[in-house]
Amino acid sequence: MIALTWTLLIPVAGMLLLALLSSPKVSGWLNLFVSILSFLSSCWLAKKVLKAGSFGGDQFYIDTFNVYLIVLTTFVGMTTAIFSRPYMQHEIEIARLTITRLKLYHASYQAFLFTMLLALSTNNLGVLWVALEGATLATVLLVSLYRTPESIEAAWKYFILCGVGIAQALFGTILLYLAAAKVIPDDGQALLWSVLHGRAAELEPAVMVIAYVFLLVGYGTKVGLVPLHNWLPDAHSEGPTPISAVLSGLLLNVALYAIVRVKMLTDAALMSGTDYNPQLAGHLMMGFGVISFTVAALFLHRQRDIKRLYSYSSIEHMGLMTFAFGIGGPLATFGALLHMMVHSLTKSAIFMTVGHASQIAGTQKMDHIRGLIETQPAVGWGLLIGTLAIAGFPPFGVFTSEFLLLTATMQSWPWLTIPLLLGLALAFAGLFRHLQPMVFGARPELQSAVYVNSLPMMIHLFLVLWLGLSIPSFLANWFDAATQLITGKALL
Amino acid sequence: MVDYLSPISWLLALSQTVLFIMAAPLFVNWVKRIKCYLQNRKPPVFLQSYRDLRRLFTKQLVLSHTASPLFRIAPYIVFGTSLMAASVVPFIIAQVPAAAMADAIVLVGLFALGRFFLALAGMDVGTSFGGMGSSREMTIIALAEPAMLIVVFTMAMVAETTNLSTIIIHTLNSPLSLRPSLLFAFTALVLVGIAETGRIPVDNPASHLELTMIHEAMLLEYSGRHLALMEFAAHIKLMIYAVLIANLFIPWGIVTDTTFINILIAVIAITFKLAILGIILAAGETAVAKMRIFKVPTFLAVAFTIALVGMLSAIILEAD
Amino acid sequence: MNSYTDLPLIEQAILTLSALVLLSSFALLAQSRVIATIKMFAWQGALLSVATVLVASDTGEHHLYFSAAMTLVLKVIFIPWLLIYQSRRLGILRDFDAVIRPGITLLIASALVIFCYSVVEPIQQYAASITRDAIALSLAVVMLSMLMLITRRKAITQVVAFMALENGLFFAAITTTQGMPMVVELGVAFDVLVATVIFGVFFFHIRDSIESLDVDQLNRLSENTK
Amino acid sequence: MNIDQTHLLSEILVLLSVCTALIAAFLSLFADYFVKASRLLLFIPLFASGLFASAAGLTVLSGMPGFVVELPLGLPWLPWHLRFDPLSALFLGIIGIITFAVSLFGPAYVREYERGVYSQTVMGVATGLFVAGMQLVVLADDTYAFMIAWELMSVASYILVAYEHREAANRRSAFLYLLMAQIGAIMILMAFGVLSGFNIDLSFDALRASELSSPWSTIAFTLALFGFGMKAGIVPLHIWLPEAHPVAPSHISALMSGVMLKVAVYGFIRFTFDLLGDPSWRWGVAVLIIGSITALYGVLYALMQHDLKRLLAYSSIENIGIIYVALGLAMIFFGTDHPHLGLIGLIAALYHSLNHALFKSLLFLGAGTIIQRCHERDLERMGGFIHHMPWTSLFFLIGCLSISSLPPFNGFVSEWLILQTALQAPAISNGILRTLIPIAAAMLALTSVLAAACFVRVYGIAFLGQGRAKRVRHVREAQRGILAAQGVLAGLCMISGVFPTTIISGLSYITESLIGQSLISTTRNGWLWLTPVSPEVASYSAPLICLGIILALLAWGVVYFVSRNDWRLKSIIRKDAWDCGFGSLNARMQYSAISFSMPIRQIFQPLFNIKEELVNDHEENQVSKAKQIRYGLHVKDMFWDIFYLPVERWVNVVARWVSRLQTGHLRHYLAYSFFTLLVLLWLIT
Repeated sequence: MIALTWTLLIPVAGMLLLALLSSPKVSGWLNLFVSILSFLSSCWLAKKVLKAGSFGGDQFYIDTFNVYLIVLTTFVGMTTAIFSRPYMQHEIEIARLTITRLKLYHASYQAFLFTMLLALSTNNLGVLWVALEGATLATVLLVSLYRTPESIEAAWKYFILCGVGIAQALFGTILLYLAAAKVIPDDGQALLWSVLHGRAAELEPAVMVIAYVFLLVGYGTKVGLVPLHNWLPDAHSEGPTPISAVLSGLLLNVALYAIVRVKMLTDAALMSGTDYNPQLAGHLMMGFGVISFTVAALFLHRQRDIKRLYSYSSIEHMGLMTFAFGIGGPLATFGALLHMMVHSLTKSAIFMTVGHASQIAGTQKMDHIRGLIETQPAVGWGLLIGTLAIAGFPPFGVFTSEFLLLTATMQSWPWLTIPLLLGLALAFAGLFRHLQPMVFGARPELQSAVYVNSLPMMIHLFLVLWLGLSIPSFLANWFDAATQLITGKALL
Repeated sequence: MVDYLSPISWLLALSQTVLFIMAAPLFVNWVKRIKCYLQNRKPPVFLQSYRDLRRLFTKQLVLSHTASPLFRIAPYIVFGTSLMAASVVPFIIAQVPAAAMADAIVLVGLFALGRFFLALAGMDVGTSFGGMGSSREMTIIALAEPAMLIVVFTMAMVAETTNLSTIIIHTLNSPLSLRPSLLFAFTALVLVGIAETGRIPVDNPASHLELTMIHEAMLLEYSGRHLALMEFAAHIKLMIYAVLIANLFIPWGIVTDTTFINILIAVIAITFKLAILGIILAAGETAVAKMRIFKVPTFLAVAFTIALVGMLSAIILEAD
Repeated sequence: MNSYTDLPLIEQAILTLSALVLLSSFALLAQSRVIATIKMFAWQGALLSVATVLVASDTGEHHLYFSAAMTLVLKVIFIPWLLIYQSRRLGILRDFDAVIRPGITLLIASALVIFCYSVVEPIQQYAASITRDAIALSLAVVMLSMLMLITRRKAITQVVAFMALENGLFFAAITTTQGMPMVVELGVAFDVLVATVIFGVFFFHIRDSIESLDVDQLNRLSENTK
Repeated sequence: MNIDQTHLLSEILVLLSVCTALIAAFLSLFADYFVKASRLLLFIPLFASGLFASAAGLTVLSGMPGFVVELPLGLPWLPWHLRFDPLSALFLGIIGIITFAVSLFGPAYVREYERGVYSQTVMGVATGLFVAGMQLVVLADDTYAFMIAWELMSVASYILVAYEHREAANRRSAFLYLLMAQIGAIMILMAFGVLSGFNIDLSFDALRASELSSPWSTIAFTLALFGFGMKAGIVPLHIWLPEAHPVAPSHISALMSGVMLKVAVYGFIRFTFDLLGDPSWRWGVAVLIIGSITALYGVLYALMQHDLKRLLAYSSIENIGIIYVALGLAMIFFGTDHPHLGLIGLIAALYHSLNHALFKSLLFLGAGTIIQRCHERDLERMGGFIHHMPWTSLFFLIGCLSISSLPPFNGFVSEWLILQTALQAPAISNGILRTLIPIAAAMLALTSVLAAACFVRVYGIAFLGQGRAKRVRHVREAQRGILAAQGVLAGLCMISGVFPTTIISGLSYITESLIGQSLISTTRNGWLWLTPVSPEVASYSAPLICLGIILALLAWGVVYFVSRNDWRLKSIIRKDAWDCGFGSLNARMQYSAISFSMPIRQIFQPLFNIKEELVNDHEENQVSKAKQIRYGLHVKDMFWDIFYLPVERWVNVVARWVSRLQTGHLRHYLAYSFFTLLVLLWLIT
């Protein structure tokens, strides 16, 4: 419990400090420092959970599933902080930003991390909702940080769409509460996930289904499921790159986490009822997943802006995970959990290199980004290798998880592998037709290397590589415990 | 099955090969003579081609400045290959150990080897005639080869082997029967042979008109003993095809158990067959004119079709 | 088997109010002037807070009084005032804003209401009480405000629609479940507050970037690159 | 005891070969820091790796046992299984030999890159990983490890193809290559999945054990056929091959054409004969037809090329076709239960894989030598190399003879075996097959002669005659290492051509382990006569024919010697070539590559997509007085227009259509969410 308190308090403290502190140099370091601290405390938390098993009071509940995401969140938060320091420094130097905005940036960065951790660690579905809404509010100002017309527009769309989505989610939550209130008299307990999960079978199916639909659409908007994804590329492309990295790497995961939690309840409720297909929740997720996957793969082909390109690839991968969670079953869930991790790592690494690439070229238009390998090998190769990884080439972890997902799909829905594989090929072509001219070719005039701290990128890619070559046993057991938690069956 | 290692049989094989080579120029000259008779020209003397060869052998060598070593090695390899080919063809005696050295397909391979060097030699000096000759030669052969192979297939289906002497033995031992497959195969083999040995209507060995020659174009730069070897090789090749046609389809008379009298009969028989073939060939060459180079594919397509029909009839009519 | 008349008077009053709320969101849809829209929004808020008070007295949930007060302050006074103030400063107070003719909108809206009833039809557990009708009503309110979101072009009216959506949610919360746990309500209120502030900030940014509040002009970021 | 030791031996050798390859990759990371030593960093470990790999191959092919190990890598429930059996041994041996030769060739060849703009590190790392990947593919014994190794191979080779990335063309072909590789890999993965019966246990043992219903097994086979065929380059999936292979550095092209295609063949054999088991003859027919078409198509297009490396790439397609023909025959005979005949086909396929690896690498290295010496890839500007680099010319000649399947070289043996297999068609009762097989064989014969024509053209144009461009007239002989590499390969071509029986006895260990039978060649002195079926049916004695050739050469030597110092034979005199009396015969009047292939182009016209351009700018109104006349001819692969461009167009259209979703209008987006909600609510009620 203490570990948890620390994990939650450190970002808050950091947020307040950074809001006050006005020296850009120091704040960059402080931001990094705070992130490191919260990562350490989350590791501590994870250690306790893995040793003692899931624990928590009525407001907070930590089990293997969300502690895994907590660690992932703080880790990516930390590496992104490493990356963001020189990056934002450069932005200040080229006067794209003012000191005050930098202050805003750092404060909201920590605020964002806090909301993420809150959403993950809370036991109360209502608070979960609040935290996700808070995440929107924390990031919306970051998206419009540059105050360009595009960024304003992106932020506005992000705000309205996610606001509406989140509102739908709230309606779903209310219905859930309604259903729960009948079963659990004490209305203080009625939204506590641990309590609900215990008695989910008694919840009224009819209400749960409607609630689930609202929650799915609501949180699905944040996950970026087609056709609710429209805010995502705008927000990713217009905000500062570290934000794109954490949005892709974390926010989407957490929203998906919320959906999965609700799905577990709905499944249990539908099991009890007779007049609904017990797989209904899963099927809806699979539908969303396949549509998102294929449509996003097609979107990739017509991109002009490098960050839009990779945000569409994020949509594609979220679709894949949603699909996998929809299938259910130990293998698919295991794969989905693994995919969450490798996708976050890879995608944030890619966004880091993308940020430097656009700094080198001075624009995000891919037509002007050329010959990276010659201009700055670290960035060029980083981008190439990262993209290879995200496109699912072994020996990177993305291949492993996609391999598992495909196997799971073949087991339960053989004919669904065809759209998946088609989507994979399409996505690959879509990525590489844009990537090759950017990384290869001669170095353009007037473009020169920028100061790059390629450490975080290398850490991420190395981890992904490691996961591809072999999954360490403690991690495998961790995932397996989470899988058992979600599906009730262990894989190993 | 003959004993592969008995010196006697090798001796016989050797002498037969020598006889074969000696007979080759004679056969060519025989065809020339018949043609002359048919065209009311004065025929060359009987041993004319020997004289030509001797003359060439003693003549001085003239090489182009641009000729490379390969140009000088080629004649020997071409001759060597045709020599080997000759040694595996059952001429007088059906079962020679050398026949085991190469079956029908290897025979084709040997020709191909010789031709490869011939064509290279044609391109070595770097005149456009040589190149033209090689190009045309390779093209025509490429089209001839499938037909050839189908013929081999037909034979192999009938005799269940590609070993030449075994085929002959099989034909001898099987009761006299009129097989359509063999008939077609025979015709196809004749056509292919014409193409491969460069006789009219595919190529004209007598012509030295630049635009029509094929085989001669490749030899254009050769002189002296090189030319002699090349010519000799060509003679042997023609002879080989003649003997193949004669012995594969009308093997009677060939020696199966080696006695002096049998050998005598065999010699007479083969001479007779070759004489007839020569006459047919000469008559044919007199009757038809050389065709344009791009008519040749049609000619060979016909050969292929005939061979194919032969094989099909072997499969359909004679399936046993 | 119950009929409406068996219900206690206060519940009848609540249902009547709910009907009025629904009516108000119809009215919101029908409005096309900015100022009228904002005013109508304020009225809806007022109805809500009254309904909240009634529910509170009916169920004796005391924290509901608090939420009623919060609604009154936020949605009846503060937000409308802010919106009016800003739209006056932006000089769009009397502008028209409707994409399709109100008549058609209303037709669609009524169709939606019927659809909502059919959606909640299969719920048996609450067939006895007023809750199911309340669900249907609040669902209808939510849907109508989404419809309004789609049919409005001005940023400011979109915000109104957004807030109306929040109203619908709040309405659902009090009528169906007698309010949420306190934590949640506080959180919701907080979010609404922050949201409003951020909206306020954005109006001016948008104004600066496109010289109007017409969100249809916010279409730089699109894939339609012929 | 003794068994254990031999077992240990092969294990150590394999381990060493893979490790040294990886070490090469690792060391090369520092290549850019020590430019002088960069070549050693890469090629010394690679050399070792090659040696170890070929040694390991030899041990098992000479009868020592292989091994099976599990590595603590991969998935928790599916560790990496490695297995070293005769089949792997053969292909590991092939990889080893070619790697060995390449590492001899490389140091001198890559020297010019040191001065260039391209990084040594990239080349080194990619090469090391490429070799290691190929070795792991043939070792892998479970799907996961196989796929990882397979894709490692693809990606590494992709980076090598894109190595000279400044040319946009190279980038395009690299992209095409990687895309096709990816699709192929996906198909292979599917094939394994189907074969496993959608089971989680994907080790090859489980796949061997799995029993499939006939439709599913056919699906699995089809997927494997196209998946591996994509890499092997069967028509119409070959399109990437002539684009990708030529643009890589030549020693890499040698590895790709010589070895990587074989790895694909390995995969196909492993899948069909080992994992899938008892192939049906219908599949065999499909493979046979595809193979024949591929072979003919490849050689015809090879004849049309004038870029030397492109030509070689197309001829690789042809040889893959030949291998597939052999495999098809084998499957047909196995399917109609004549295993002893199918065996010959299988052996022929394996044999031809070995041969093609040898001579195609040899030829690519030769092409590399030319490129390194005079930076020229276009046949139309070459000529007369035989005068300047005799050794290279000799080795290249041997390569040409082998690839044209002429006795007594190795190409002939394998093709002879294939024909022998085909000749056994009468054994089959099914009349259709009995007709089909001979026709396929006839196509094969046509192919081989066309191949001969093709390489007469190459050798005659490039090495004989006179140089057509100024800069090829004064080339020097290549460095020692390069010659050594070619010499080794040429020697191996000779050996494997002259002693087929020894090689076949090695290959029959493979058939032993796959089918449980081996070829019985019943003659006394088996080494002298190769009699696959029985001495009566067919026999071929490579040694004797080789002897004949040697005698001919000796004869020449004698005559040459005698003619030196015998007064009776008059000395040779040199004169100009005959020029019809016009005089001034020059190099530009030689027969050109285009004109050489003209008759064949005429005959097979419908198969080509020919663009001719004739620039003839002359004084106005007097056509005869031309200032300059330029003639160009481009033969485009017809499958572009038939298949690939339409697909690309289609994808773009769909993408544009989909991208309309992102209108940029907020209200539309809200409408999406609204209607999604409505639809879902409607769905659940």
